[in-house]
Amino acid sequence: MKTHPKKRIDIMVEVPLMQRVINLLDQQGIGGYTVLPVLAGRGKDGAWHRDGVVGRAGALVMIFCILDETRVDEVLEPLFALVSRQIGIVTVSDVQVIRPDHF
Amino acid sequence: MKTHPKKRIDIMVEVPLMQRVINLLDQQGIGGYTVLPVLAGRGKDGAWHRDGVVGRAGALVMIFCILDETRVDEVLEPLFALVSRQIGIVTVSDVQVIRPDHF
Amino acid sequence: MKTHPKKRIDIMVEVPLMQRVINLLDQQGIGGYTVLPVLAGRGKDGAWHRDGVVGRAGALVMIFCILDETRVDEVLEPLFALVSRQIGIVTVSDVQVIRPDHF
Amino acid sequence: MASALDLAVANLVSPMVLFFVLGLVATLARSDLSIPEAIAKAMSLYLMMAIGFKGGASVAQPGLDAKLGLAILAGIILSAAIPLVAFRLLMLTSTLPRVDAAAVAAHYGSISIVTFLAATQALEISGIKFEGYMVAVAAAMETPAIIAALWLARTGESRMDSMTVREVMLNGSIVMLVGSFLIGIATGADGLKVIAAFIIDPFKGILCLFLLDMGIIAGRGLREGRKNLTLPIILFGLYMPLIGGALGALASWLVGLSLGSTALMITLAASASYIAVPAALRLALPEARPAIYLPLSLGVTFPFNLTLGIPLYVAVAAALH
Amino acid sequence: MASALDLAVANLVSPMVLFFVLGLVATLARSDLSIPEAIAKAMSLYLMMAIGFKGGASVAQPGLDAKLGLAILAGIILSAAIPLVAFRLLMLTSTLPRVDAAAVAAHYGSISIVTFLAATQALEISGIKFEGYMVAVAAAMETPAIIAALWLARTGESRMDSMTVREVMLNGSIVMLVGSFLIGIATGADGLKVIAAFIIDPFKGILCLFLLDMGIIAGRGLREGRKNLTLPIILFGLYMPLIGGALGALASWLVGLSLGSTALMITLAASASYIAVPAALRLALPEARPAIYLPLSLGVTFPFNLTLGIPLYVAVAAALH
Amino acid sequence: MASALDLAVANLVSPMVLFFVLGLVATLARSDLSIPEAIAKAMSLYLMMAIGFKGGASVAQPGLDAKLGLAILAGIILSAAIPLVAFRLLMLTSTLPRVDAAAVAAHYGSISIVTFLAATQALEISGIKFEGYMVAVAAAMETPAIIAALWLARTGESRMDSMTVREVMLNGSIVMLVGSFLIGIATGADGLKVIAAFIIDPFKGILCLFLLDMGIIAGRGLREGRKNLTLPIILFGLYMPLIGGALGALASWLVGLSLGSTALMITLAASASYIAVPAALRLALPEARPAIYLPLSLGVTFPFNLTLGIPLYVAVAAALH
Ligand SMILES: Nc1ncnc2c1ncn2[C@@H]1O[C@H](COP(=O)(O)O)[C@@H](O)[C@H]1O
Ligand SMILES: Nc1ncnc2c1ncn2[C@@H]1O[C@H](COP(=O)(O)O)[C@@H](O)[C@H]1O
Ligand SMILES: Nc1ncnc2c1ncn2[C@@H]1O[C@H](COP(=O)(O)O)[C@@H](O)[C@H]1O
Ligand code: NA
Ligand code: NA
Ligand code: NA
Repeated sequence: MKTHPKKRIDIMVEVPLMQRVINLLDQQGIGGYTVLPVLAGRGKDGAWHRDGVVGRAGALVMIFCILDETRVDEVLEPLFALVSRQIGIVTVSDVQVIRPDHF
Repeated sequence: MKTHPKKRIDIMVEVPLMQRVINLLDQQGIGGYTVLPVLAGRGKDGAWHRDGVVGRAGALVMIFCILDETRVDEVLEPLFALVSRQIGIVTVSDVQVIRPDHF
Repeated sequence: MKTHPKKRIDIMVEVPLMQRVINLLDQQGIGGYTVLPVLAGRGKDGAWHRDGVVGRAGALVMIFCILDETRVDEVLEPLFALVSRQIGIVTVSDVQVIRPDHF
Repeated sequence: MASALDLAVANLVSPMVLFFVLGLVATLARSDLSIPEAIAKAMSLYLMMAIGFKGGASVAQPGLDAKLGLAILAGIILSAAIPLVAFRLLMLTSTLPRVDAAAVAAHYGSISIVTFLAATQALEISGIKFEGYMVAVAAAMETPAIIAALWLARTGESRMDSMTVREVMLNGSIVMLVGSFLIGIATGADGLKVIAAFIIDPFKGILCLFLLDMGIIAGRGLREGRKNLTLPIILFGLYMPLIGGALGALASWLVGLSLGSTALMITLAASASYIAVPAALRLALPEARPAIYLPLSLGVTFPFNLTLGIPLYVAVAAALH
Repeated sequence: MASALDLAVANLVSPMVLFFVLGLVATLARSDLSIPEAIAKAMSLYLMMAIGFKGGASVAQPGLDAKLGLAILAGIILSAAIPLVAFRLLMLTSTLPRVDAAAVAAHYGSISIVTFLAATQALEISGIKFEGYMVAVAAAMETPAIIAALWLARTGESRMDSMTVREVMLNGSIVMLVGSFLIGIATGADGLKVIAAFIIDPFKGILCLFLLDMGIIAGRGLREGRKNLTLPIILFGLYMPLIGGALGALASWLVGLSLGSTALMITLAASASYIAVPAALRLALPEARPAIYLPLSLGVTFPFNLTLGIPLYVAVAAALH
Repeated sequence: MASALDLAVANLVSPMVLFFVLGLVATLARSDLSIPEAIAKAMSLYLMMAIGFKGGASVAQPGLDAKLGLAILAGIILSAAIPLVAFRLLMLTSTLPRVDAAAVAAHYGSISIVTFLAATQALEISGIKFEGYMVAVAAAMETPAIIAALWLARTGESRMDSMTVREVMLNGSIVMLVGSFLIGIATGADGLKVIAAFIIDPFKGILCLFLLDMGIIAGRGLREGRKNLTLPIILFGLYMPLIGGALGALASWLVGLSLGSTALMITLAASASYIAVPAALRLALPEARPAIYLPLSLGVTFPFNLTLGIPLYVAVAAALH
């Protein structure tokens, strides 16, 4: 079946920042995004665990969006400006999709 | 350590469709699959959020399966027939595994 | 925007094993890891579903870590020794990151 | 009608309605107030268990009302008939494509258990009794509307296969409601005593929390809906309950239901589904857009019924007796 | 034995058992009825808290029964001895590999707290008292069976290292049970009064909801299990509780427990673990297949004990007094 | 001060504190005991609903205390002033960078609702009344401290934009607390009667479970914190509540609050936030390290206040009357 190459950006970001990242993706006119729950993790800023956490701080979520290679930089630059001071990580990887028009 | 190339199919699908996708994977004799929870998202059919949603409609899950390149099309074609009219997306990507026999 | 190639190791492991895998990653001096919840799945050891499961057994989580290609084997070998007798799977894939120093 | 007005006011300032408003306002003000999915599901199961069990236990009382069968039959007919009316009205007044009109119609034939619960509370306030079997009527009204709507949609490729039918009939909420109803019948008053401290005492408080969540969802629906809900559709969400309710009143009168049961039958007919029907339609009628029927049912009709509708339906029922 | 029959019937039509059946039937009928994991965990913690606290508070009463120590000792011996019997029987009657037989055996040496809870409810119905320290006995019986089974498995590479031991001893459920028991002792009747409205009043209702979930899990276990459970294994799941229970009766008689505590000791000996042991074995005996021991414990033995076993055990205890 | 000692002891052996200790010890012993996130969130919402509603309902009683306005004003001033003191002390005694010192300071100006709840329980034990409007004071004290701290941090790029302000003001917990407070005022004693079985009866038990969770989180905080918390910082976490509490006592005396309300005002001033402030600072002051302020607030100050602080604050309030 014919598939088409796209890029997937994975953004691990603190819950308090989530809405801002989503707004940014909307402003960039991205076709869509998905938010995944995250249970726990460790990084240079220490370890955290979702269980029992009452407030929104101290926990992270994962936001990923599939988009065309040509649009990656439009997203990465403002995104980096937004999250560079925050806890979290961003990765980019290759994926294939069936309906290129969708993204 | 020696690794072997496989394919990973990621299927974002509406919860009501989940069982059908799983049945399809079973019929295709896929070695296995995994279902991940999804918190929220936005696409051309609008935004949704898991919190507070009581029914099964209006929320999505992510199903991924690792399989051999040779089997990708066997899965993609019936899968596409099943989900093409639904809300959701499908992506394919490359992964390496340690135990090729497992998949 | 300039990105740098890294590897992503995805480890599906039984909840009772989780802490051991995390300890192993810590011992290997990995920069960090993230644990994702998993809802359900099926493999050669049968199907399982998170709903209603009271104990820790019979459910899995997903641990992934981004690291440098050069470190992959240091992690894979002891990891394989740890999980080879258990239920679960391990995959390795390519990702790009913005801050190489972070990993 | 003074008493009706009193009830209307009493209803509007009841903790239930006020917590609904709190959730609605907080969400429209973009607060991040939210109820975790797992809690919402658990509260929904709890409410099904409580209302089902109580209904069953009261049916178990000596002197089971012979009208049970008739009432259920009337409910099934209402559930199947209301979509026909709703569909016509939508095709006349709105520019909705056939498939969307049919999908929306299905929601108004089916029912909303929470609206039903709120009505039982209003009856309690006014000290009006109702028959326990109305729970069975509610359960019976959930699905016929779906069949009717699929027929209306007349899409060759509708997927109402056997698997879908089973999934619709056996969806968790209905099973919990009917199962608890049967257990209530089996264990009767004694069984009720055993778990009363769980399903009766905290009931109203949990209903408040659940309505807070409904308010949050309704608020999200309204925010999302703005884009898709045209004025004719919104108006439909306001007058359709009245039409459905009128048919419900007629049916109750024909069956000869008691005052309380009449009020509940009107409420059921006037309420719109947001659990069973959407899930079924995603399977059987995927072309229909949830972005239309979910905000309309949750964001327009549910708030209307909860605040103004219910007191009105009780008043009408009173006027008929 | 009429009263035994009455109890058996009363037990079978109790809301608890009926909700268990509802969950079982719904799942076998492939309904999507399910309890979110977070809720199941919370209910399990709640039950541990309630049973532990109540037990502790009653132990705190003046006149602590000197038999506490003896009863705990008897429990530990039972937990370690039953696996030996179970293992032999499995090796004789089934074709299970050594490691799986040992794993299954461990489950029957250990205990199921929910079965224990159901038994306390049955005693309440029959107005039979029992000593609060039986909760401590239950806790003490959780783990010895695991050690015994690892010894039986005799795999060179068993992973029962210090970390595993700590994890098994300190698994959340046991900590909650024992911790609440100690808090109950510390705060006594006054403390109980403070939180009675939380841990006593709604207790039975929450137990119903929890048993609904157990029914769902048992149903899943049966559906999954079909593939792996051969007839000899299924039979083992039915007669092993009777053998374990008999040993429990013997121990109770030797210790000289009261009627109620005897019934509970028999129930503990007859019940099979599905929380502590599986988690421990995945660490210490990964070769053993959960697909065997989970469905057997959850899908066969638990339902048997809940429906027929408990009334029988109470009857036996009564016959011994 | 005998009675103060009695209260101190009574407090230490209350189920609430003991369950907190259980969670703390279990976590330090590396047990996997944990409360699912969804449950923790639900309990937190429940506590906000209960305390808010009760406060509002009591305010609704005839004879609303005119001091309400003054008390709220005093609370706001305390919330804004305490960070200035805290900040100076941290800059003097610790090597914390300016931005971290400001962040920590913000937490001590703001408040912890659970500490407030524990204090109300201690008052109940001693049969001391307090004004319902103290809930409103608590809500009013949540945010001023954040503004003060941002000003202290003086980082050019602080992100306290309008969106952040809205998010802080409308964070779920505050909305639930204030909303329930208003609903309590609107529905008064009647409304309270309707849901008393939900928000009053099981309240203490749920508080125990919530404190168990707080103990678990505090334990995690301590384990994580070891790395980052130097002695001067830990000491700050112990003496700062006393300083804040003293200022609270002064304010209460100036306003002329009742004994009970004075104890609560002292507690609020002495408590440190761990919900509203951290979330706000991650947005407005991302350079500040949560690894410093979270363990300090949760692992040091909260346990201190819960165990020793509260009885002391009640005693001081008593001494002032
Ligand atoms: N190398 C990594 N691999 C996977 N996840 C990571 C990695 N580094 C950081 N994370 C995740 O990102 C969060 C924040 O990272 P940090 O800002 O380094 O503390 C961590 O808590 C992890 O959940
Ligand atoms: N470009 C995208 N990247 C990531 N997730 C997407 C994307 N487009 C859609 N999705 C996800 O798929 C769901 C359905 O997409 P749609 O059918 O376009 O509304 C959305 O709610 C998102 O969760
Ligand atoms: N081919 C696969 N693709 C995706 N997930 C898999 C696959 N095989 C196994 N899994 C996951 O790994 C778990 C354990 O696999 P197994 O050990 O084969 O039973 C399964 O329950 C699935 O959640
Ligand atoms: Na209707
Ligand atoms: Na046993
Ligand atoms: Na403070």
